[in-house]
Amino acid sequence: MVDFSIEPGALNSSLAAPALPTGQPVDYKITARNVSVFYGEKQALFSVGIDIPDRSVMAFIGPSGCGKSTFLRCFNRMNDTIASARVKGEILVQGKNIYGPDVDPVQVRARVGMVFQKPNPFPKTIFENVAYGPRIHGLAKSKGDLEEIVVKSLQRAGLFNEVKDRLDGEGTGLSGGQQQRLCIARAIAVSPEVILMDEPCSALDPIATAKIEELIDELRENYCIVIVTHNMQQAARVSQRTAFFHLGYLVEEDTTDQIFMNPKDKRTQDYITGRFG
Amino acid sequence: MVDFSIEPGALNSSLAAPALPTGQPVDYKITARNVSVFYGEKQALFSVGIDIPDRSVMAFIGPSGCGKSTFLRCFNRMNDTIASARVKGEILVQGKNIYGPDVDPVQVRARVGMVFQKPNPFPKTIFENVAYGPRIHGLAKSKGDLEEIVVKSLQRAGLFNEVKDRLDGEGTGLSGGQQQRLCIARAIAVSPEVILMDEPCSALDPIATAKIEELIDELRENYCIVIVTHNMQQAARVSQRTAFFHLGYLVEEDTTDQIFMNPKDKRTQDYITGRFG
Amino acid sequence: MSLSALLFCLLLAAMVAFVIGFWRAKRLSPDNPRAVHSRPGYHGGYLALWTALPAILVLLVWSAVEPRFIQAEVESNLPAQVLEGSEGQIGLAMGVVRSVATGLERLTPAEVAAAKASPKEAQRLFESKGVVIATPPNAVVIASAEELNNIRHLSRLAKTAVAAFLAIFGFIFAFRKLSPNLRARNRVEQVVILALMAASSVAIMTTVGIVLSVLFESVEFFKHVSIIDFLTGTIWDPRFASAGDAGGQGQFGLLPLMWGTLYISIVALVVAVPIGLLAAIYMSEYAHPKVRATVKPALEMLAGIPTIVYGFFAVVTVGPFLNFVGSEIGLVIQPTSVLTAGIVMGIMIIPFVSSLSDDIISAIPNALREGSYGLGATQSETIKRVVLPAALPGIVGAILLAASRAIGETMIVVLAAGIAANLTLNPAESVTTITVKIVSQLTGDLEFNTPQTLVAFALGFTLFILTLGLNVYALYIVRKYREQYE
Amino acid sequence: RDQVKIAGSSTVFPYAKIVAENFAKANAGLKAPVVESGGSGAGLKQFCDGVGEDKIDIANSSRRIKKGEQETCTKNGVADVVEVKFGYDGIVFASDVKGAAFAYEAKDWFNALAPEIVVDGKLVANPNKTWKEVNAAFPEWEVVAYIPGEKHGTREVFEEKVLVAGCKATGAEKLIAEKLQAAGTAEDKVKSAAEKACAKVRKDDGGKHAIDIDGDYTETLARLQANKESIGVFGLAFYENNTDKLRVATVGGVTPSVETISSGKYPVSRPLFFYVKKAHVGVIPGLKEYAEFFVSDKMIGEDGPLAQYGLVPLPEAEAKAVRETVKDLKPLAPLS
Amino acid sequence: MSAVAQDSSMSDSDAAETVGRFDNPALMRRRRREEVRFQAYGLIAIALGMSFLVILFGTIIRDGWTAFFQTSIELPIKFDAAEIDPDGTRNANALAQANYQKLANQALYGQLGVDPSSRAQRQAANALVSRDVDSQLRAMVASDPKIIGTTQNVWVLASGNVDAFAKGKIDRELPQENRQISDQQISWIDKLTASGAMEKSFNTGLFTNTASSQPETAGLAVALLGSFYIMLIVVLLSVPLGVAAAIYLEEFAPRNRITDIIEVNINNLAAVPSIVFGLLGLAVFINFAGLPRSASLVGGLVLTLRTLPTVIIATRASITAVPPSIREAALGVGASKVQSVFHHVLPLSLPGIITGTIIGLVQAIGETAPLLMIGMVAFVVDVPSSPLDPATALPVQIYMWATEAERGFVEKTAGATIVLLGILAVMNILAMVLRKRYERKW
Ligand SMILES: Nc1ncnc2c1ncn2[C@@H]1O[C@H](COP(=O)(O)OP(=O)(O)OP(=O)(O)O)[C@@H](O)[C@H]1O
Ligand SMILES: Nc1ncnc2c1ncn2[C@@H]1O[C@H](COP(=O)(O)OP(=O)(O)OP(=O)(O)O)[C@@H](O)[C@H]1O
Ligand SMILES: [Mg+2]
Ligand SMILES: [Mg+2]
Repeated sequence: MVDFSIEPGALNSSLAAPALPTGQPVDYKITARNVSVFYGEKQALFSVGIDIPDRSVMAFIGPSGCGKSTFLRCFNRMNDTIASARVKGEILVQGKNIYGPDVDPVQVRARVGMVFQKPNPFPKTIFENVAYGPRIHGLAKSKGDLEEIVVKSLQRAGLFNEVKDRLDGEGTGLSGGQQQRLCIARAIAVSPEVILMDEPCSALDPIATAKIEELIDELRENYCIVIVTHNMQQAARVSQRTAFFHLGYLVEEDTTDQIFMNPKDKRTQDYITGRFG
Repeated sequence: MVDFSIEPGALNSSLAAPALPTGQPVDYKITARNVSVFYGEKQALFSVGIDIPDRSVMAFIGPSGCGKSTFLRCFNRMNDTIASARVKGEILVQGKNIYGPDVDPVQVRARVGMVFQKPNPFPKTIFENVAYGPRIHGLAKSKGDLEEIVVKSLQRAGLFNEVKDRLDGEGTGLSGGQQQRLCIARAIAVSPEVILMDEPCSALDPIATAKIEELIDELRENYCIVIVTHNMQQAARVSQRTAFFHLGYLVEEDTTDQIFMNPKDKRTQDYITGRFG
Repeated sequence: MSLSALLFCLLLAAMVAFVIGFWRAKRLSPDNPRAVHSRPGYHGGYLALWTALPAILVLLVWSAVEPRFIQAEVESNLPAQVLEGSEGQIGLAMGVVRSVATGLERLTPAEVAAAKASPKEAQRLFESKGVVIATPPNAVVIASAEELNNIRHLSRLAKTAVAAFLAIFGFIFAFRKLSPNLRARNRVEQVVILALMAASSVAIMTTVGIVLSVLFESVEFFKHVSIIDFLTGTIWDPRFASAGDAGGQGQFGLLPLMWGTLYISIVALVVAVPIGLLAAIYMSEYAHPKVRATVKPALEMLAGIPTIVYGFFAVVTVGPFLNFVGSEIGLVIQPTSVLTAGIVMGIMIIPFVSSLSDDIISAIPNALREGSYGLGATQSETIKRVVLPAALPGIVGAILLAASRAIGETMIVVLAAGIAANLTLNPAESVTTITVKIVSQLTGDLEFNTPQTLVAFALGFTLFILTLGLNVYALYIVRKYREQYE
Repeated sequence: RDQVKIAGSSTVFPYAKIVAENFAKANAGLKAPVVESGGSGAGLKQFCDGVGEDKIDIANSSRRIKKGEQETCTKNGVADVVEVKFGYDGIVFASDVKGAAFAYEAKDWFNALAPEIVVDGKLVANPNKTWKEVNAAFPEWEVVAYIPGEKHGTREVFEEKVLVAGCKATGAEKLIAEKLQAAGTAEDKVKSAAEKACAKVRKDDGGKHAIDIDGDYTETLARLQANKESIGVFGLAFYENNTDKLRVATVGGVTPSVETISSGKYPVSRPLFFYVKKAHVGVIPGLKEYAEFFVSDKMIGEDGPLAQYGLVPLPEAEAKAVRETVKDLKPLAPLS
Repeated sequence: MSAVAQDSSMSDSDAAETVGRFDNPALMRRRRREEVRFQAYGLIAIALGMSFLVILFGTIIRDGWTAFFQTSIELPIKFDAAEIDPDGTRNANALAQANYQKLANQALYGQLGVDPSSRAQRQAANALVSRDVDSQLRAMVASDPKIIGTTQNVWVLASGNVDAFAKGKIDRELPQENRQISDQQISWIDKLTASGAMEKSFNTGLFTNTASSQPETAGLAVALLGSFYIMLIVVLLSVPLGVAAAIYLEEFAPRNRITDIIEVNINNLAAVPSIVFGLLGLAVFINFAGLPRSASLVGGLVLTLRTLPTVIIATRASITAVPPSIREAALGVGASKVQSVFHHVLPLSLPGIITGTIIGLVQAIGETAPLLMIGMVAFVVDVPSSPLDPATALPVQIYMWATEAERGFVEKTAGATIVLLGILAVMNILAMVLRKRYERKW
């Protein structure tokens, strides 16, 4: 079997993820405390706590089925939509518990955007797919404005050139990777404060992936980004901090450098060196 | 921006994909001639021709939307199911044109299995998902037989341990990666002659990916495998031959070593070195 | 102003309020739309709702209560000998007063004077204005009518004032609340959801209404006939109360009717479900879109042919045909039989199965089909093993609807299955159903307050319970086999 | 309300329609009444529901109002009801026009349809399967008779004037009465109980000999045409409009017609009524006018459109009395 | 593996043991047969359904197409001033009271050479023209009093029996006593036909006339208008209410006992026989709310309640069919639940909603029984000017005509059914167009 692991030492040179500047008072955008999630009887997440700083990228890694998506979906109360799912604990976004009683989940979701694991474009035109968010949030003053937002979002998601002459074609008629980029464009079109991305690049080729990573890098300047990925290199490339999940537990969370070069937990180490399972 | 390209030179050492033995008379499993595909008016594939040897892995790479999935779906006449799609040209599987007039697409698909880009488990139990194929093809003589096939397929797809105590749970209740592995298990359960995989690992974590790659390696002994991937390392690791597509054209097709180390076309070179677009 | 004019004005006011709210919200934070919780449209909606909704509600209640109030007021001034009469008689008198009042309003002042002077002249004048009354109105009636007009006038004024007040107050109240933090969207959506809820409560109220409208008479019936005999009796023979003989009571055994109902419905479903379902499958999975586009609505026409036409079709065509077929193969098939009724009814309910199932099958995502094709399944295998199971809940719903229609159908059964209540297993014999008996007991020449007619209500009630049981069972089945895709 | 509202018997309905239509033509200022058809019972039920603008003014009925119904009426404040008998409806037996001729006596019907008949002085289960067995003069048709369903007023007349009469004629009634007496039925009830038993209709052979029809005569006609060797019961008016399809049978040697019925020669007929709510007269425009118009000679007279349609007119004396009743709005005395 | 020859060259059993299993020709043949059979079943089902439709339509049209034509007789009518307006005042009232029937009859006697002294002959001749001829002539005079004193050629309606005879519905070969038309009359009819004074023309009266006791003047105007009002009310009420209820139950209501009860309850309502809805309407709308009897408003309300369950059930079924990922996508960009439903779910389920609505409407437009209870099975002469006036409905008219004794009504019944089917066809075509616009696969 081919060895595809990344030597911890190699990371330093090839992956230039800048660590957070230390010494500064950290400004946490998201704080999760004691979050447990149940699907019916089955517990999928066990008492997870995490702090996610603003203007940075946090990567969630871990084997399939370990609860990354589940946890991610807690940040914008997306789990509310699954009838069997129950969330315990509290999650503060900008200091406010989004599971509090007087919180409007809709507003949470407007502020915390999401790109889903399976691309799910609306069965509408490409233009309408992207324009939908800005429309309902009233982000465009005029038709020209709206068009500008759509074009810009598509450009940033690296899709514009491919679809520019068929903006009124069906969004569902795109290729898998195009659909995923369309969903990304749709999410950033409303410029949320936090962007949750559930394996945004899994359907993308390297060039498109590079574009998305570039975008993430760019967005990081202003937003807080949480990304789930299976691609360790990607995690290393784009994130400042990384959290490793296993079987529903948050095993370790630290700066990306630390996690990849100096993991404290045996399981983390095993996972990133591919010696797992 | 982080550089994630693979240096052509580096491949030789880290990627141990064995090239086809030369000098032997090559036994082509699939031969495509002049294949063009149209979606309605729009042409998505332009006169592509290719030969795919038996007992080997062929990788399709190329930027998103270049027609990889489209071409792959020609091999088992999956494009028949899209009303607007039209295929021209001929594709021979085992010397017989599967687009010939007297060919039963059903039989083609039984011999040419497929794993789709988006996981699409049936809304049935996990067991039923895998047992479906063997059932309709009458591959199991008894209930015991069937169970054996299911378990074995799940094991080979690396999913069995995770789901062994809930085989009668819904297939749609699995995580994204689990669903994808379920689909792989489902496809190999009928042991087709050719297996087409459209980004089978895009939703998988490295360990699961490794398992699948191992599986591909193992299957190669007896089957012909065509895989679409965005992960160049993966292509390098698992395939013997690689085809590079761009904008609906087959740009270059050769042994994987050749493609990655010595690409003839400028576009191929640009793509694999990440200098594209 | 009249009620409709008032409502129209309120709607206008709501529109104005909407526009004002919209513009106001835009001003709240012109540069950063995110600083405002809700879109301007919602603010507009909020304002519009506050402006119009309370006023409309009050108006509706007022208008519902008003006639009774006015009636009481005018009634109290009617002459004593009228007031001594029964409620109905007072009502009749009021009817005359109302007609005269309408007439008076259409007259010119000069004519009014003339009318007051002479009752005969009044009648003639009214008739010339399109208000026909039976007898010349006397002075008392005209006085009452004038009073009625006065009160109505007053009430109308008051109504207008109240509505205007509420609209203005509501507008001001809501307008002062407009602010970036106002959760206008949530408020408006709450109203929307409330409205949705109210809509679904219509169904509940219908049920309550039905139960209430058959309950009392059913109870009355069970005073005559024991409920046990009714439920367990195997003979249906409610004798016609024969000449001058009031005690003509018969046997009210439900079982033959219930059996007939179920038997015919089952035969109908045996005809309709395979045909409908297979047609739906063919249309949605195999047929060319053009074929589908014509076949589907064509089949739907089957549901709209009046049932009496089906009934005569059964009597004139299907019955004799079956009889003929039966005699060819050595069976005695009566011209009116379970088979005749079942087959014709089955034809009628085909579209319930075919059209609804077709929609539901078409809605199953293609990815599922592809998954199955990819494994080498034939199209029919895919349909049978993947598509249909996924579509099952919807299909069961469609079949249930068809079954419901079959159980509730009357005209076809009257003509095609007969009205003789038999307890038989032989589909070639005639039976009858609960609905037939409901209709015939309700519409016949029978004396109306005897058990013979009251039983119709008891039957309606029983059928209600029967179908309720079936539906509970069906729900249970659907829950059990439900498959959720994606 | 400026329009008379009428409901009730479907037998009276066609007559009421003709009157309503002509009433509107004859009275320019008045609207044509709205006539509903839904059965005598249903009509009387609405009629007795009370007085008031929202209640109907006239109930059509193919039978006399019953005591219980009158009581309900009174209880609901419908105290004064004017009963108007405006004619007779003949009831005829007919088969397909190309079929055989029948000349019935009442006893033939009894022997064909009763569950038990007299054979050799004893009551036995009805053995007759064909008409020929009933009466040697009849053709060898299976006994299949479409008789009015129990919801029809016609059924009552059929039972009373045909079956019970036949029962008496064959002597079955006596045997039944004896049997009842032996079974311990009280002396005073024997007669009515025996009559009731006489009116029973056989149900053997899956009920194919006597088939109840709940629908209208069109249904009976349709069935007759589907099974040409059968007999149906019709109203005279219906028969007269369909002489090209139906062949009428004689009863007691008399052919049914307007003349034979009004003269009383043909035995099977029944009176038709309508009831007027007196409290509404003077309130609902046109009510009294309508009632008077209905019973005028122009309508129910021998040359009037109703007779043309098939109504058997009242004898002159009766007609005169009825006109009096309507004119004076003489209420119906409480029934006993 | 069976030894039967392999039927496909694809099955080169190069890759022996494991791979060759698909070439089990017996199984493959069976599956292929299965496929063919299954498709055939589908085709047969459609063929059956369509042939039922064709048979039904065929019989209806065969019986009913003649209803669209009507026999008229041309008579030279002398508008005798002495007869119409003996006083010469041209007073409208006097003109209205004149005996116009007599004018027509006299013209007829002249035309046919009838001996006016024979009562039997006169009656036989009178029976040729419709009794409605007086209204026709009266209307002519009223609109143009100048024709008094002139002789005009007027096409008057033939009586129902003559019409039926002319259309071959009464058999000429029957013995005279079994016919509604005597030999004498037949000879007259032949004579009129030969001279071109008797012709069939399109029957506009079928649409413009109101109820009548004579087949030749009976028309559908009241019924059409009544049905129109009813349908309008049903569409305006049952569609919004039904869709709203379905949305609430499917998307907003918590999943618990209560929603289960509501669900069962709605399914159950669909099974309640329609006459019971009539009872409900009688109790609630007429007795309690005090709405007038026989009014199309009440009919519309009752049928709304009747249609509601159908619309709700169909809508719910199609709402469930919308994949959850679409809802997630909408929520994910910050749409509220209400927005996600109204912007995405509802448009996607429109085809199903349209189907449900159409089936519900189609059912409602053919419903008779509940209307019986609320007084709409009635003889209504005046055209309703609002939904509060007495009216009937198309199926009711069909029902009433079906039970008429006169021969002329048989074809009228079928003719009215054709009209109803025409309306259904229009509704269905509309639905088809709408459905096509909103149908999507994903
Ligand atoms: N809707 C659901 N109902 C029941 N169980 C669920 C549901 N969604 C997820 N699970 C289970 O919860 C666990 C965590 O799932 P989750 O989707 O969070 O995994 P993940 O880390 O995102 O995996 P992947 O990388 O494969 O997407 C898994 O065991 C999964 O089977
Ligand atoms: N059903 C369809 N209808 C119309 N156009 C389509 C359809 N499917 C794919 N296309 C178009 O055909 C082209 C090739 O698509 P294809 O799915 O083969 O791309 P791909 O190489 O698989 O891309 P990816 O890596 O993103 O999956 C794209 O431009 C795509 O938009
Ligand atoms: Mg996941
Ligand atoms: Mg693809």
